[in-house]
Amino acid sequence: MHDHEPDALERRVQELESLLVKRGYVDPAALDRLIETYEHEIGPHNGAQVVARAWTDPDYKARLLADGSAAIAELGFTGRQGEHMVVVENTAQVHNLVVCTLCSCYPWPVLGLPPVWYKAPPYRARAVIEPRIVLAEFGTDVGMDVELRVWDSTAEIRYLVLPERPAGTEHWDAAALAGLVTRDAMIGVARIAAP
Amino acid sequence: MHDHEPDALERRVQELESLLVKRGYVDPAALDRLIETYEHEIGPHNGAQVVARAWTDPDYKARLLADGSAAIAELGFTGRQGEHMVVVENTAQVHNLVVCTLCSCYPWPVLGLPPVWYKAPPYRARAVIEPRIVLAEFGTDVGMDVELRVWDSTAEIRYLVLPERPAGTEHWDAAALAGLVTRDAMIGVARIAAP
Amino acid sequence: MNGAHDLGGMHGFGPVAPEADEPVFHTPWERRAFALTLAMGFTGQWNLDQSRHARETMAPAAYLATSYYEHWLFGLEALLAARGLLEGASSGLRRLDADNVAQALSTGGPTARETASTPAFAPGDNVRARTIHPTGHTRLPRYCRGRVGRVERLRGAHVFPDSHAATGDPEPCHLYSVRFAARELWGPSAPTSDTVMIDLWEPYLERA
Amino acid sequence: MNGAHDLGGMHGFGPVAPEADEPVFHTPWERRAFALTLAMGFTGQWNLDQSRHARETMAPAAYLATSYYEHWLFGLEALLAARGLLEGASSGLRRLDADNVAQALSTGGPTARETASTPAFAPGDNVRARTIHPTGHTRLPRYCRGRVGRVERLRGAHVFPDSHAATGDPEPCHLYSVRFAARELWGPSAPTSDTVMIDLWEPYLERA
Repeated sequence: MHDHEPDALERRVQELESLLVKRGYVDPAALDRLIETYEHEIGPHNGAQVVARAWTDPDYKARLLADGSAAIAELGFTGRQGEHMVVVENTAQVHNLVVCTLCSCYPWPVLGLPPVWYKAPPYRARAVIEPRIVLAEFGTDVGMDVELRVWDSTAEIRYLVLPERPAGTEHWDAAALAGLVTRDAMIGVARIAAP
Repeated sequence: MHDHEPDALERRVQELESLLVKRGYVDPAALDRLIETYEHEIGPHNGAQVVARAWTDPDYKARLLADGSAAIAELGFTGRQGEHMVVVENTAQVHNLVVCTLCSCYPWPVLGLPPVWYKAPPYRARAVIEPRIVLAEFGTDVGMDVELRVWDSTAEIRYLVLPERPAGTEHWDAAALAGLVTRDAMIGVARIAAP
Repeated sequence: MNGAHDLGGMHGFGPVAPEADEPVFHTPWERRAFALTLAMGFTGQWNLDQSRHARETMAPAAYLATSYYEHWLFGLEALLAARGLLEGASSGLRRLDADNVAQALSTGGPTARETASTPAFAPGDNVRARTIHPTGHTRLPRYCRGRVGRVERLRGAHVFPDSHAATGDPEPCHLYSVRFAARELWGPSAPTSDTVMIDLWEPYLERA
Repeated sequence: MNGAHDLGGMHGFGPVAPEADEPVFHTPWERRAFALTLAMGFTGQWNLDQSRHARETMAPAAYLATSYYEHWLFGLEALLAARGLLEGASSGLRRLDADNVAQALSTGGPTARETASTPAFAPGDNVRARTIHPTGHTRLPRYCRGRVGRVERLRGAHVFPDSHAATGDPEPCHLYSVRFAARELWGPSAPTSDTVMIDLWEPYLERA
């Protein structure tokens, strides 16, 4: 059942798909549409829009921190694996970091599907017990005077980190700012460098 | 480094042995002697002698329960992985069971080398959290009015279970009794059936 | 269950290894295994907690040696086998058609539920994560069991994963965001400044 | 370290599988790996706790997928590499000769040591296994951390594995046989009649 060879996995999945299609359980066109959605449409550029809007619109930011799901839905990002969104803000006092130790929960509507490292044992094991060492490996140094707050997504609440706006972007508009926002910063493993 | 193929493991160990012999670190004849010792000389028949003696000699049993190492040494069983022996007695009130959750510590001088199941994850994982289910799989039923006492060999103390003497052996001598005593009974996963 | 999936606090896995310019999927089979899992999820033959639990039943050595989508594939095959869906065609399964994908995804599957019960705890309360070791699916990580935290926020009532996975019963329970000091979880070597926030359902908690 | 070797209380490994008429060794390489490990142990280049720790550093997936003697082989190779003993001949290593095997085995390596300190705990004392998560070798199983037990018996002072593995320093510490109620370890589903006895060194314990 646990065949590591790529060819064997390709065959195994092809056979499974053929059978499920033959049984009438799945529509192959729906599979294509699902793949297309997450491969090309939904991704961290969604979350970047949320962040950029929050940086440039104080009212929006207040709504976002008060009710993440509703404020994110204003921008059209809703649904699967983002039904219950909570946005946590990085400040000079608090640095937030998100992990799912038990599986790999991740806010799909705003970040797309998670990268392999987020789902693999090292991150899931270490982010809660030695988060500062993990952050250092990402090149992110958090001072000991800053509360490092790790969010373990054990329930259906999904977390998005609102990173600190980098210096030197005071006159940038939301569209330009969105271009600076990285996936890693919205997970909390990185900061956004000044441009 | 983790090659599961038997041939690859044979080669890997042969090469390692050749190198260590060439370097002068090991004496191949000493390896043979070590293997011979544990393959043919030291084994559960040693522990069986200890148990049979305890069943037939109340003074010895008292010494055995008071100072396992010394009483076992009386029969000539000493040394490696049995330096600090403690003998625990099964009675109508207490059933003892031995495990080493962290590696596979085992009282070599009296039981020889441990069987695979004792060293494998299922036993090490389950013996402390669901010992009664494990015992049931061995066909050993321990009543809920009996204290089930699991010994996790986390230190260098090694445990030998003194099983209950089976009924119907009142007139047997120590040599005959030793023939009834099983390895599993001295680990605590089994009782000794009446003959 | 205390399975290999419950990774929080484990040592020995080596460094986190980010991949430069990582693609969404690495192989064709990953794409299809992902989509098949989502599409079969829409048939209503199992719920999300049951599919998580199916992945958790993978043998520990295999779980740790294989990739995320191999876990998914294993879970999907296990559920199909358990429901008898591979042997012969079952009728009456909901089918996700291509035209409905966008709508289905944007609706999602909220787990918040109404409940008549009042929450047992309020923000500021000290609570202890219970020392329990359920053999079935649970979302109470081992590393917080027995440890004391403080309720930060009520999250409303949500489907309770333990019962949802075991019987399909959603048994909604109040969910709390609980703050644990890193020192409480890991001991005196942890920085005093660090905290771990865990979302925990009421049955996982007792007053401390 | 919280490694894959710390198996107590884990679920998901399936049944215990005893083998009928099991031989002492299953293959020729197992015999030689066993004997090489013992013989190299006598060279004095590492101690027992360092050899245990070397096995524990095996990657978790590999540890769980391989047999006991593969762990030994991995540990032996790791120690040889760490001590630089594979690159060139080192002189001055003690060598175990065939004639000395019987004597060496029957002597063994006792870990009991004299110590000037008096034990901090006495039989009957309630103690709590500390909530600590050492990253190096330790013999404090995860499943008892934070739990309260009762000292049953003093075992004398013994070499302390944590320091012995880390630096070679035996730092003898008092060792206690501590009785834990199964319910204290596992929660209310455990039988009231069941107990787990764990040998724990003084630095692992605090008064409860």
